[in-house]
Amino acid sequence: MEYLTLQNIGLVTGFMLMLIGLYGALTQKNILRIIVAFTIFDAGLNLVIVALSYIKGRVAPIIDQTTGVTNLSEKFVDPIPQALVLTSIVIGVGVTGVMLTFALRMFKTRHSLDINDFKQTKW
Amino acid sequence: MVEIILYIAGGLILLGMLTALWRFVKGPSSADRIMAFDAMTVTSIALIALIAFFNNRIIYLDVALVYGLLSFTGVIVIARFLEKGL
Amino acid sequence: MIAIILAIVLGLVMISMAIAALTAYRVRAAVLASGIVSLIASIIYLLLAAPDVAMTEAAIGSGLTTIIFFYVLNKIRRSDV
Amino acid sequence: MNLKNVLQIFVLSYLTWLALNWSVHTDVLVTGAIISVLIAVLLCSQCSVLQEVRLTPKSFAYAFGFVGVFWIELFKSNFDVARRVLTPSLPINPGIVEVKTRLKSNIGKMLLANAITLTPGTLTVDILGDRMFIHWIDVSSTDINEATHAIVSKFEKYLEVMYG
Amino acid sequence: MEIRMLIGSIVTLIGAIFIFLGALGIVRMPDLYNRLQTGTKASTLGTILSIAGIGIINPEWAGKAFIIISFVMMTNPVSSHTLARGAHHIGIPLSDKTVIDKLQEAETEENKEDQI
Amino acid sequence: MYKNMFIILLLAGFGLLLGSFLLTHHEYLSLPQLPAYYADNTAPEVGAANVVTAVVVTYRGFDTLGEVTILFVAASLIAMFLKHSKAPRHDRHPRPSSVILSTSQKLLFPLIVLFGAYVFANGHLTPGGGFQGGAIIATGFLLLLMANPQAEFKHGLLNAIESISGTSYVIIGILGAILGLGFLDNRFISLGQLGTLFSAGAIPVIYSLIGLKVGAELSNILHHLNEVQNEE
Repeated sequence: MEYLTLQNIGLVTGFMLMLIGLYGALTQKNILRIIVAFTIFDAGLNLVIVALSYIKGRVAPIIDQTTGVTNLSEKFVDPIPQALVLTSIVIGVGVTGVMLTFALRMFKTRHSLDINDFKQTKW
Repeated sequence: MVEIILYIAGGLILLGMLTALWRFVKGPSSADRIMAFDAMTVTSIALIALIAFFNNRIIYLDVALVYGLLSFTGVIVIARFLEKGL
Repeated sequence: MIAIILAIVLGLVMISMAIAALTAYRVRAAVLASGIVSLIASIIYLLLAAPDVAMTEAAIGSGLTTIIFFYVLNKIRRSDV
Repeated sequence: MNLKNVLQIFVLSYLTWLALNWSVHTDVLVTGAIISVLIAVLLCSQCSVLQEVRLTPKSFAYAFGFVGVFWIELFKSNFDVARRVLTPSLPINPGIVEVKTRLKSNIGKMLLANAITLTPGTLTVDILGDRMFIHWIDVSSTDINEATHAIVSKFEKYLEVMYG
Repeated sequence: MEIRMLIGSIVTLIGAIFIFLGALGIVRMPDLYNRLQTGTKASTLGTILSIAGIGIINPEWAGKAFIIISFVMMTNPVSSHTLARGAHHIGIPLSDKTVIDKLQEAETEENKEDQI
Repeated sequence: MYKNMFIILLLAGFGLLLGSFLLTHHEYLSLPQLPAYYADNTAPEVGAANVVTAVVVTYRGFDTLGEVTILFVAASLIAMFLKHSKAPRHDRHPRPSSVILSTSQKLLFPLIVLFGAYVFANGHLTPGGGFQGGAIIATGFLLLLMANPQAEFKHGLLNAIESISGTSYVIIGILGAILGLGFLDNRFISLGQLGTLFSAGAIPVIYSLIGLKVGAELSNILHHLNEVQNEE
């Protein structure tokens, strides 16, 4: 029962999402489905990092009337992983956009979405 | 007393979300799935407001505000995709 | 305690939606399922006391990523897309 | 670049800004004024929609009447639909009917369609000119005039004064 | 004080009940248009009532709650309308109980005029 | 066959790694040294109420600069990939939108842009900031494209907003280095009182510039994607 904390639930969910996403990226044939699996992997990774920063009974690192201004290091959760994940999500959408346009370009040249049709190194 | 009523409300909202999820899994056409997605986003606004109340932080309501203003664009994009209007 | 039950239910939904995204017949259903994964992830971020990340996930992960996917799917009209 | 239009967009944005911040400090007022002016001046060509609003005392009174009627209808039809959902035999009688509207302006049509859509039981499917096609969960009449009377007219008489 | 909080929580509970009924409608109704009617609309009213209840419990939150309610009421009908229009255009079927479909007739009339 | 075995082995190994991590890790009971420093000293040193914003903009400002650069590179790559598959406007025949959508777009567009401005101007007080605000502005732009897919937009305006805000961001960083204590330091403007809109020195200015830049970049991506030839 002592294993049933919010942090462990977040970690287990994130790990499961990462495994599912990795499995999908390795086994799918369709390029678009591979990209979907990548986004799922991304979501799981972000969830793991945020869950690692959580400390039981503490509040979000934003000062307002309910927190006061003293002894903040004993009230707040870790802010650094949150800042990292914030940047990671924004970069994730950029990378997804690049992958998708690349897939679109490949479809326009070959009229196929199967990853096995793109084995040549020069096209 | 107030908290117990709100717990029951939260349970009902979660149950509603799961019911909408059933339509998402089953939905015969894409439009049904999109509708279930829309219902889940609208429902999650209420869930976020309840979480904000239990944590006693007004700043959490900003997240609900984002969902309230932006969730409809996703539905519009998919609807226009279906009718080939993109 | 309530938060833990909520997190367990939402986590189970997330995992089942991720599996559904891999097994769906059409790509558009897979994209919608991954959108639901993002939607529920943002609620879990709120439970984990990270409202900044929740807002980013709401605006970008659940909104813009799905939108860009559908823009590209619009240009690739096939029977299985 | 119409001055009335710019002023209306400015007032709309400024009120929204004040409600979002929910404080009247000097810095909030100044920043809101700057941002609202930028939005109104730079983007006003995209949003010239409020010009059709009539700004008379009568239209304000009718706006309150519209909101009141709308909320009453919302609750009434919600309980009606809840009863239908809970009945095991599912007593529905759906269909798409055609109604006519007398409203001319675009924003009036939009508000009418949104009010119809937000009340459960009726859903605007399409608009072609002044013909509106409405999905109705309990079709009591397929005639245009009777359907118009049953669905549209209770909102229309308020909107007609506000927008013409 | 106590009375106000009780009223607020009961309003939230009514909203939650509406959300649940709307979700039930999504599962039970026979075709897409009826599901849109019961599901999305009832969920919208339920969300509005829930947020209004939260705003009644904490009066300092009333401004934000009002903004959320007005945004939801402005945006939600637009997406429902667009979805219904698109679905009718690509020919998602209506249920067997349907009495009449005037829009179909209007579209076929237009197509005839085009052909002539 | 060998490939499947390899995949299964890889997944099993990865799963074992994650599982052993899960069993051996211990939850922190107090913050480590660096986060504790940030949590205690953000209010007196930087003046921001949101510690995450202080970390993103000031303490780890270089990372944010790099991130904005990555987003810029991504937008340029997308423009380069799609350069040859653009279609002239009269070749695309999207179904026109209804009166309701186009009218409500005109009503909602200023409100969405205003909400984006609220999110990035209040980044140091509430959750949110430049990236979220930029995404919201891009969504408003998307609504414009939805209501009228054939509309003519000037690429020049978006590019100008992007480059001007990017240059100003770097200039403010250098100003911080000259007048303050280091690159991207926010204390060359007075800090003000904690919790008001004009506080935290240069953080609101920097985050507004980031918001404009991110919004222009994401809008640019959407616009490029909109112009590609439709497949029949």
